[in-house]
Amino acid sequence: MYKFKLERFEGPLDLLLQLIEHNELTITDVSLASVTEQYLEYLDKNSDLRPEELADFLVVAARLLLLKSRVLLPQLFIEDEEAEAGVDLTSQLVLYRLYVAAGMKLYKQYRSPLTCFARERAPRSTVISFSPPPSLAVDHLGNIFAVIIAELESFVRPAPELISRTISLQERIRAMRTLISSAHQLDFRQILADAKTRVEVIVSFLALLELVKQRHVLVTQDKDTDIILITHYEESYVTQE
Amino acid sequence: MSLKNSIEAILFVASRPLTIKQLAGILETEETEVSDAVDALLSEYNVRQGGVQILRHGKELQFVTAAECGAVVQTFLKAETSGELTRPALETLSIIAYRGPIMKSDLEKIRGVNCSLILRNLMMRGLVIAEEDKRRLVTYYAVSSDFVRHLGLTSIQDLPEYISLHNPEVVERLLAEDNEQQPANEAAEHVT
Amino acid sequence: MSLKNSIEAILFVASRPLTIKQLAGILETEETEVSDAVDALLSEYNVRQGGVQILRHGKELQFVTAAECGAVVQTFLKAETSGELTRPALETLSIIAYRGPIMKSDLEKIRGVNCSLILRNLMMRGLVIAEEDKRRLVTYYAVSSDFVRHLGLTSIQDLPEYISLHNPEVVERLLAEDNEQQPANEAAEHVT
Repeated sequence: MYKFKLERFEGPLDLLLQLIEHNELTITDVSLASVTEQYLEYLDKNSDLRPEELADFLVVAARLLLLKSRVLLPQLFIEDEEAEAGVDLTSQLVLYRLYVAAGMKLYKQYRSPLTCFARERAPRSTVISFSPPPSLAVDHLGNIFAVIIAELESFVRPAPELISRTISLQERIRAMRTLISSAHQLDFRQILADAKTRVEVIVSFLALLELVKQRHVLVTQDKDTDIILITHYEESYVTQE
Repeated sequence: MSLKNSIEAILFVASRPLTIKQLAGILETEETEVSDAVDALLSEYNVRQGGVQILRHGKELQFVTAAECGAVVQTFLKAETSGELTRPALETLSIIAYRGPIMKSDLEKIRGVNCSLILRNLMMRGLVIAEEDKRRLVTYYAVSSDFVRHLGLTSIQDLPEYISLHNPEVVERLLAEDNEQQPANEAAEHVT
Repeated sequence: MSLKNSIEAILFVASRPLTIKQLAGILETEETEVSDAVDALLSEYNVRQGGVQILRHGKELQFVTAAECGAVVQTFLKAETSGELTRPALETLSIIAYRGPIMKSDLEKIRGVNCSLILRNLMMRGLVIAEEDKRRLVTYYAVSSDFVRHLGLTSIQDLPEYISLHNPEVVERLLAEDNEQQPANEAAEHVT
């Protein structure tokens, strides 16, 4: 398989777009599904992504996995769920591409000598005459600066919530993969047990579907108990085909 | 002394963008009257197509030189060429230019990434401005008059393909057409 | 691109009167041609009788506001440099007071928006002064001694809470953070 050259991407959509273009595909659900693996591979190899960055990449990873499973197992999805989960990644990417292309033209126009110049005020007309604001009191300045500092606090400090959420999401995708490839047999409920959010449930489920697709695991459901069991796919099964 | 002439004179000496509200304040006149006079002034300049034009961006008005004279004026002023823009900056500016004024959340929906830092960066460079809608407690982002000027435009609506890239409904239709050309694909239901 | 428009654009941005000879030099054109174009331009402005006119004084040409608008222009210029400060201007002034002397880039990092116009206005009002560090080719901004005196202080350090507000940790961190990323300003933008 051709190794996609790993660069720094501006964001998940940029990465997706470049994967699509690199594979000479048009933007469709099917083509997006087909580059899912390459996308995940990029995430795996770039563990140095900052938490803020990673969160955005992971959200799209989850949407990609969902989209892929919809392509593979359309019978599992009804219209409502698609809309709810916001999986319309294809439309978003088409829209995004429109603005990326427009941006390229914008840049040419921005750098071209066709510029409108504003009039700079004549230096000699700017006679400096001291005119302080009439009602400014001395402690007013400190109060204003204190407000600015307070606002900076929220901007400069990283949001701990975001970081923990990102880590848990990333860990879940990774954990699912290793867990299933190492364990002999697993109860799917175990995996879902400590999923804290709906996104985590979705991600877990999607990671599972992905592994089924890649023939890493076999999923069976007990008719009476409804328990979903995950078994490692034996070599023997593969050769039977 | 006509109101139109007064507005013209003030815009000339201001050498920075002024809003109709500011003009009305200085001239102690109703905003609607100022607005009418501004419209008349703009259409005069539009018809004339001279070396000086009036840029109108959002609420702001500013006298600028015509884009066609850009090279000559640049040489005369020994002005530097417009600065570099990185890809994320360009991407963000393009969306804001075509769809602005736009909320941060809508911008993020299109870009698929958190845009707080890039917005701050673009605002520091004076390329983007934030406007607060105080009633609705929402902040909208738009490109600055300076950026419009650097594009050699007197109105952001003069951008190529402005209508199709600004109007979501038309964009949606374009997307639908785009997808029709790819039969294997399930049509995009809606544009986010 | 017409010669007449180019002349108009250059006269407009020039902050000083220009002669036909100078214009011919800038535009690399024969003086007779420039002279003809100037005549055409002047008659256009004469016919129009707008708020802006071109004054011909001896050999010199210059854009001026119409005499009838003189009073209004004076009012505007005076209003611009007197009265209360806007909130953004007050913010800028307070940062310069407590953090100064400060570079424009640091000031903008703290405020998160471009401060060029505000700085110009504060300087015109004599509240802020620019000091150039010629060795490092950087300009620092500080409040003027007039302003310090106006506040009733003998030194800016006498401002209330000066010690704690002069270098709050969060500001230090913000500026340090950005400086780390300085070699590639893109780094900050890559995050988004």
